[in-house]
Amino acid sequence: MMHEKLTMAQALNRALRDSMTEDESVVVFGEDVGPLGGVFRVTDGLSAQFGERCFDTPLAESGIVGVAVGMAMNGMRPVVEMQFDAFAYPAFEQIVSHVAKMRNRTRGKVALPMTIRIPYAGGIGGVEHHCDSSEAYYAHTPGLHVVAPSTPGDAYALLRESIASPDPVVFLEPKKLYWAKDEVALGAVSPSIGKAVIRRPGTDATLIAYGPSVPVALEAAEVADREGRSLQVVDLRSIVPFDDETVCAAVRSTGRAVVVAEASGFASVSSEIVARVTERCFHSLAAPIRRVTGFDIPYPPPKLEHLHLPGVDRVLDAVDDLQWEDS
Amino acid sequence: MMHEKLTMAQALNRALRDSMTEDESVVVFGEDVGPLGGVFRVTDGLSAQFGERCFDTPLAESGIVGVAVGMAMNGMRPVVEMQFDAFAYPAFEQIVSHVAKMRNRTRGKVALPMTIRIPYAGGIGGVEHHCDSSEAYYAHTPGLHVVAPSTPGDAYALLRESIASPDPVVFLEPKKLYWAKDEVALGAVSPSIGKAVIRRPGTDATLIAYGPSVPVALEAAEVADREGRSLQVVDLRSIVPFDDETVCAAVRSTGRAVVVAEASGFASVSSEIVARVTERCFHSLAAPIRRVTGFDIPYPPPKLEHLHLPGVDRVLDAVDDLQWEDS
Amino acid sequence: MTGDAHHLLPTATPVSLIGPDGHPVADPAHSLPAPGDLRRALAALITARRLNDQAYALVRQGRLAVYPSSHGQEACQVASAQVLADGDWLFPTYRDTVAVVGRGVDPVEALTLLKGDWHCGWDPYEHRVAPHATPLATQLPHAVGVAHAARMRGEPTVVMALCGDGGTSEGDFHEALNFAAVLRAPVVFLIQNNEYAISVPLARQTAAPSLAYKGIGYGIPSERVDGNDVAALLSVLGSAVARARAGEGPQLVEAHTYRMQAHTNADDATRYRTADEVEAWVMRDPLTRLSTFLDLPADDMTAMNDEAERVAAHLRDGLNRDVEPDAAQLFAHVYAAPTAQLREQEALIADELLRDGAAR
Amino acid sequence: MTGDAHHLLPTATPVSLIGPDGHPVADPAHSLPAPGDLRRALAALITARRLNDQAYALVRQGRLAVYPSSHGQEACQVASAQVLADGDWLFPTYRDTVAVVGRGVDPVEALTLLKGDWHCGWDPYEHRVAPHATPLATQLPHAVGVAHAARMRGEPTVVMALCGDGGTSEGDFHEALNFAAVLRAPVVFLIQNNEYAISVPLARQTAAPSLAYKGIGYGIPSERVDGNDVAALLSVLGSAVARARAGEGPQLVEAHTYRMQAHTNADDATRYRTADEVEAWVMRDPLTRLSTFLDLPADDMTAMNDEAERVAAHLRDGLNRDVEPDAAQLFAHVYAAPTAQLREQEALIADELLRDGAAR
Ligand SMILES: Cc1ncc(C[n+]2csc(CCOP(=O)(O)OP(=O)(O)O)c2C)c(N)n1
Ligand SMILES: Cc1ncc(C[n+]2csc(CCOP(=O)(O)OP(=O)(O)O)c2C)c(N)n1
Ligand SMILES: [Mg+2]
Ligand SMILES: [Mg+2]
Repeated sequence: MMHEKLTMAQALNRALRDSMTEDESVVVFGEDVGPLGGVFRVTDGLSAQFGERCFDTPLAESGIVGVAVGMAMNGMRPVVEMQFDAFAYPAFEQIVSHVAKMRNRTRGKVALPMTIRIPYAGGIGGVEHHCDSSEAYYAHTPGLHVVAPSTPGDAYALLRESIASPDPVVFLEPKKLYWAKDEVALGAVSPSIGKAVIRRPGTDATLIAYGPSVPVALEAAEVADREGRSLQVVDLRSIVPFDDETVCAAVRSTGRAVVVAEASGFASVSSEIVARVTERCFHSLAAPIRRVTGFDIPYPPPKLEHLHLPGVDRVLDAVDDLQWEDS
Repeated sequence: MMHEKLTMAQALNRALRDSMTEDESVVVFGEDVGPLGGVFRVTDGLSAQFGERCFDTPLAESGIVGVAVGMAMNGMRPVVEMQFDAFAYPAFEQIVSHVAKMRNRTRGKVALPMTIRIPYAGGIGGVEHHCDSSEAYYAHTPGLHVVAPSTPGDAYALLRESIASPDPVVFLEPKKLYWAKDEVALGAVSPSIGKAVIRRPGTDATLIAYGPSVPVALEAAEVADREGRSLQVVDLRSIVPFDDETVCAAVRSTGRAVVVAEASGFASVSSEIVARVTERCFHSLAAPIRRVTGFDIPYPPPKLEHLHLPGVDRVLDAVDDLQWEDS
Repeated sequence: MTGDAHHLLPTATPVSLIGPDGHPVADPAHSLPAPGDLRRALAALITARRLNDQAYALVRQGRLAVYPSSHGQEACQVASAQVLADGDWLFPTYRDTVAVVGRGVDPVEALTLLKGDWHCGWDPYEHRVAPHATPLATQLPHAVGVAHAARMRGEPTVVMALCGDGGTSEGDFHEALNFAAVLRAPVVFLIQNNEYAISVPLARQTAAPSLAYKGIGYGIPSERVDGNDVAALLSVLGSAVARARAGEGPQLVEAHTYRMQAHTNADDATRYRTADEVEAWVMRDPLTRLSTFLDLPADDMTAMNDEAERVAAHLRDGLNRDVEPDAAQLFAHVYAAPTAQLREQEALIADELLRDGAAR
Repeated sequence: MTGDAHHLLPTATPVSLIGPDGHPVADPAHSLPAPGDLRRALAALITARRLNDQAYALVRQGRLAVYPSSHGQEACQVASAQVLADGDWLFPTYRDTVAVVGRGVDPVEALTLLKGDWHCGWDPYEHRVAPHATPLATQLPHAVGVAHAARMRGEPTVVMALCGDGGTSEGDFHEALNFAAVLRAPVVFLIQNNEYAISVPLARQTAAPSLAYKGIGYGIPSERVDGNDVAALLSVLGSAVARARAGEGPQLVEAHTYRMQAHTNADDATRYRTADEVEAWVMRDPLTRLSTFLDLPADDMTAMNDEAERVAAHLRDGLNRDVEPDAAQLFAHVYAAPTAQLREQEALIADELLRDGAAR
């Protein structure tokens, strides 16, 4: 296995390149993914290398996803890019009513091996519609897999696995982590869809996070450590399927937990995590699980986003709130 | 105040008629809402009575909602009908990116007093795309109010209040209750958006439900009563804003709770209810709150829907599971 | 690039080759299909009409939950299937049972959705017929994708994509035509303009001179055809398929027809149209028109009617058979392999059914 | 209803009244606007160009987060604002700062979004300018709704709805034009075809003879105009507005222009187009063309330049002033009155800020 130090954007690019090289049926398309290489350069060089297997489309997200459905029905493995989170909403009907349901509709006859890449979430000073954390919409929809990497290594592995998957995957790329650099294991990948990972061991409480919130959780754990509290950090990686086993074992081991996520909290993935972990670990819990999430407001303008996003202090406040006997 | 015995469909029709009579700016439009009176006859007679204030549109849901946004910007109070739950998805971008955000975008300068009526949920033997419980998508989106009546009386009151509201309301009409008949108080209505109501008193456990699940919860309580267990039933009526006060007081009074909802459970309104009630009532709970929801599957075909929908037995099983000391 | 724009426009009146009276109509650009093709079409029309009638009867008997009839539109559906080669694809709407059956799908399988047993009753790959799409116009981008995939692999596949007049108002109609044109995908878009979208008449659906005038806005050549004239349909759709197969890109055809019955059995058409209006279309019936023209010997007609009866009987038998609902099906096809969560949920039902069984 | 369909088609070439060399061009259907109108347009063009330059400079200085320049397209934007009456509405895109300012909105307010202070900086009712829409084409149905509401009340309002070439591919473009046509809503749809949607050239956006050919598919009369010729724009848009106001329903205008700079400062245009291609358009600059034609005395030009400088200075000053971020704003406008939940969440931030303050 080869290792290389890559940014997350580069790791994703590499995953696309390696998948296209290995499998002729992989095609990449969307807005500006051709000569421009995508607004985040994730598809850089693909149209030069693969010709019409990576192509620019008209500006119409429902059309992009709908055409991908048809190509997937007919032997291809499309990987489409939605330029930004909120610009996937025009494709919502196609995603919910077809991408998620075609296999079930046809009793397994028609599979849709397709990947919908969505640069998502905030923290980059983007204006309205460029910062939505839209995972709940997809996670609530049966029939989709929903993943969100937090490291370049996971980005590579998860994207390769998503493209190879017989099921459609909504692939959420935390924009603010595109430029984060790390060692990436290239080549054959071991399965990580459906598998959460413990990013940091800890004994006092468990922080549960995914995508852009993992670095926040890790930093909070670092600070807590200095203050004498040992926080465990679980990175879900995969929202659907959800890894109950790893998450519940982690929470049982500490008896306290905080969920950290950028999305508005109401009826969200965070709600689900609190609900299902509480259902399963009730008697191991010393305190109710707390959520640190974006507020129930539209994503704020750049100058105010720092107030909205779950930050280290807010996470630590929530940890402090977990009814410690000594406090 | 006048009272009349009406079906829910008639009560909704009456609410539209009374609102249009009272306020010139109320307009009703959508697919087949004119001469046909809507596929559920909720707009029956309105085009005859109000002329062009109730009109059929081209078949395009994004256009319908988008045009309503413009009319609401310009002094009207549009009430639009999406013909069925899944047929509102083409309008998702308009709903999420504009309906929900216009007021905030303009710092309160542009309000959107509009109501999006959606016949929703299952239980009527409808084919695919006609039975979705889509409330989570809207409830997760800040800026929308989301309500779902369970009685003709509430249907009338909530719809009149929604139309009069300065905020956009997603108005979910449980299809299977359209023909349920009950006494309706007509005329001036007292506020019920944001207010849950105790439908049945009880002391042993609390059932929390809304829309189509309320009758199921009531029936379960009835059966339980015969078996010697006293179940309280809370009808949310309003999902957003959520009535924490009433719900938490109810749960605290019994110490046990089951949430009943048709929608798939994952990352749903049910998850939110479990999460927030647990956060707030943790030490009053004798057992983790249980959810009885639709499974995490696409809505099944008519012949199988009875297996999917939360029924009385499944609710009672969940109640039995609430770690009763005597069992 | 605008010099030859006008060739993309349709003719001012729909192409017709056999008039309502059954007499041939001269057309400068189209000739009558071969007699064998017309005979095949007549047989299919007779079966189609019988199928529509049978399905309606089955609704009344409670064997079908709902049926959107294509009575009056059978010519469009018969022709759209007949012009395709085996390797081609058909993308139907919910009203296109006749076209689906025309591709070789068993009528019982074709009506599985409307019976309530499952969402799609046939294997889409067996006859290359997509599951019929309920959300309007959403099947059109799929059709483009199937065509584009085939073209990338150098296969000669053509895709026939059906859509109603109402469906043309949806954004997906627009996006699909545009993608097809830009990708030069071999798709024939056939609009069955039956003058209504449930209760909404064409005049409230569009202010265009006719729906075929939408083609030029995408750079797609467009034609109008009498949708009750199967000869004209075979000719116009046949050449459209040929052009698409030859690499000339997508084609748009608008067929002018009429929905003779209510939208579905659940609809009350008297609320929005008059009996007179419907009556006027009886004179233009696609079936009588072709049979008048062909004027076949009684024996031939009997054989065709017998075949139609056989198909109807098969449908009746098939739909009268009850399929045992199988709870496991709920969880088996959500993903390639059920998630842990789905396995838990399946166990819950299994346990319930076990206890139910024990209680019985 | 198809007899007079062809009047809905645009002319084969765009209308032009002043050529790239600054000389008048004869046109059978359009005459030159009055000299006063052209002078007003020139002044606006000069200010517009200055505004574009100033905004770009402010990006480099970090005072604006991002700026989508309309350098080269100023004529479209100036004309679209100038042809409107006070009671009319403008629906801009993110690239239409110049048009927004043309309606009377303070440039500082016009750039609030791009500065990052708030999503929309102006009161949409003050000058009847909608917040500029970021999700492409979504503003077009809003424009139709505003127009239809006005029409229902018998008001003479016309709505000018702007959109890019890329935006025409979205479903909402289609649905908006169709609704407008069916409702006969007084909307003028102006497509600024600047040949690119970020990196995607027109040829990958559409295979139509030109975007104006989309009109006929809705029954909307359509025109093509040279988008760098403000005289032609004033004439064509002026008559379109007049026809819409007279009750003739929606109008479609495609202006052929070019985006001289990158999509925004964040874009790298060298990846997808050549310097030569851009260079060729310098010759067609809307500003030099009109000033050559008008050939005003030096004093007049100085006055116009001074005014442009004044506006630029005002913009600079305004954007150099920092607005104190106010946490309460996050919760104040989500609903007419904050929910109990939002009050709780606001309290959380207030508490954090209090503790922060105490800690400092
Ligand atoms: C997206 C969507 N919106 C609404 C509906 C409900 N609906 C079913 S059929 C129909 C009318 C369709 O009319 P048309 O396209 O003309 O087809 P026809 O029924 O006449 O064959 C409507 C509104 C739907 N199926 N999908
Ligand atoms: C629905 C949607 N999808 C994608 C984007 C991202 N995006 C912003 S501008 C742009 C190109 C728009 O091109 P065009 O309509 O020609 O306008 P121009 O920028 O040339 O003025 C894209 C793809 C968006 N804003 N909205
Ligand atoms: Mg129709
Ligand atoms: Mg452009």
